Amino acid sequence: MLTTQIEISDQPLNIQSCIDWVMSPQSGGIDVFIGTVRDSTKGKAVMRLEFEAYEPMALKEMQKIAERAFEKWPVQKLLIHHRTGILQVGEVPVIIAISCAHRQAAFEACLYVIDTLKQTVPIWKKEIFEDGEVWVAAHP
Amino acid sequence: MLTTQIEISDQPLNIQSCIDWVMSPQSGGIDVFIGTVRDSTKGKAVMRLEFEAYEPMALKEMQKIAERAFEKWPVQKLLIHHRTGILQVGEVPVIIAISCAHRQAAFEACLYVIDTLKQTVPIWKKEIFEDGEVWVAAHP
Amino acid sequence: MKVNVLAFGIAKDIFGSSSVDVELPGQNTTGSLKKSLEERYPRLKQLASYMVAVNNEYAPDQEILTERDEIAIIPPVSGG
Amino acid sequence: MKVNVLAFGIAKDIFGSSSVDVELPGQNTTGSLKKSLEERYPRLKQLASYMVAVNNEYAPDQEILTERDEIAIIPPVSGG
Repeated sequence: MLTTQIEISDQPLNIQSCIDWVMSPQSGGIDVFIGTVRDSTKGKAVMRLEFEAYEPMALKEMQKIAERAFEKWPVQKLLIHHRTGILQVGEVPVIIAISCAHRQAAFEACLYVIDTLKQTVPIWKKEIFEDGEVWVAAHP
Repeated sequence: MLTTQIEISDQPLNIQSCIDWVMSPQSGGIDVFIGTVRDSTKGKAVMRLEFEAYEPMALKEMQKIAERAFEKWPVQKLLIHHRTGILQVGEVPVIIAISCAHRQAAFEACLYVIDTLKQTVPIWKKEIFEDGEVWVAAHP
Repeated sequence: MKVNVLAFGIAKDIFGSSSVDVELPGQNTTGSLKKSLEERYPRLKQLASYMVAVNNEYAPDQEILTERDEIAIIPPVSGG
Repeated sequence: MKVNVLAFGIAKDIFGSSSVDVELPGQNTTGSLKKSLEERYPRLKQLASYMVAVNNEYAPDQEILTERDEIAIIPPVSGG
């Protein structure tokens, strides 16, 4: 049985099918994190976001995160889908779904995956404002 | 704007519509907990579960949990749907979905809601085995 | 005073009914209701614990009951 | 030795291209590649930080490069 599904796609992510994929008769709890594009950052209106990925390396780094999560918690199935390209406010750049026999592990593993993804996976986000654009976190 | 949605229903829960309800242009992160019926408990095969609720009180207790979550974390929208009746293995007894500007709060609030729900909300679960049935947690 | 008591989960099995009438001979409190019920249904005492709810709120043993209250026996909950 | 370097995010803007060729005059290491790039593109030094990836793995400054390696400049990531 495949226990990990990692994808990068420029198409809208399908939340329901992600959740369906991690469900199993052995799991008692699923935690799902869904990132969404906010309409503002630091009080400034955001028009849209643009995500760029170094795909082969990003997939490899996500795979490492997944393996680490399986080592640290009794995870049953783990899914990470990340979107690239232009996203409007309200759209979903990332879905992480994790099933476990018990809920505490699912929560901890899911928070670990999103926190680590934001630190190590080579994906970049550009915020587009009415009067300009900026690569997030690029400058001190 | 309504920021809380609490429901008890004997019909299958709709995960996607729960998530859609908590999404908003102000939210940056959504955490969702989905309970599912496991096929076994303490090594014994479970045929199905039966959930019974003291509905008016259960709704009131869930409302209290939601209010407490809003006090403790910067929650934007919070949804709790709980199912009653007979559920087969793999079906979903509970969905909790919480949107926040930032993810950490969404995770903490969601774990708080499910943990507290399991302690205080008057809903009961009967496990049906091949050779009998038992109300969960009734006896020491 | 006579009160009507709702039962859920295993309490419904123990009472053999989803509600029972209970005559309270002494004090009209939650505590004396529990005592009366435990005499009539000894299996109640074998539960891990149980609470009484009065008008949809968990009630302490000293709570005074009236005939108009909605009273319910709440065995250990197991939702979610 | 000449290496080809991929650029992403703000590094692509700084290089004005999604890849550049770099002649390494001295040591064939990640560290000397960074030094060469910073001389040619001073804006690189204004970044909060940046890493070099060699064959899809983050590489330390001492890593030896070859012409066949896939080399990429990784500015601060911001996915999720």
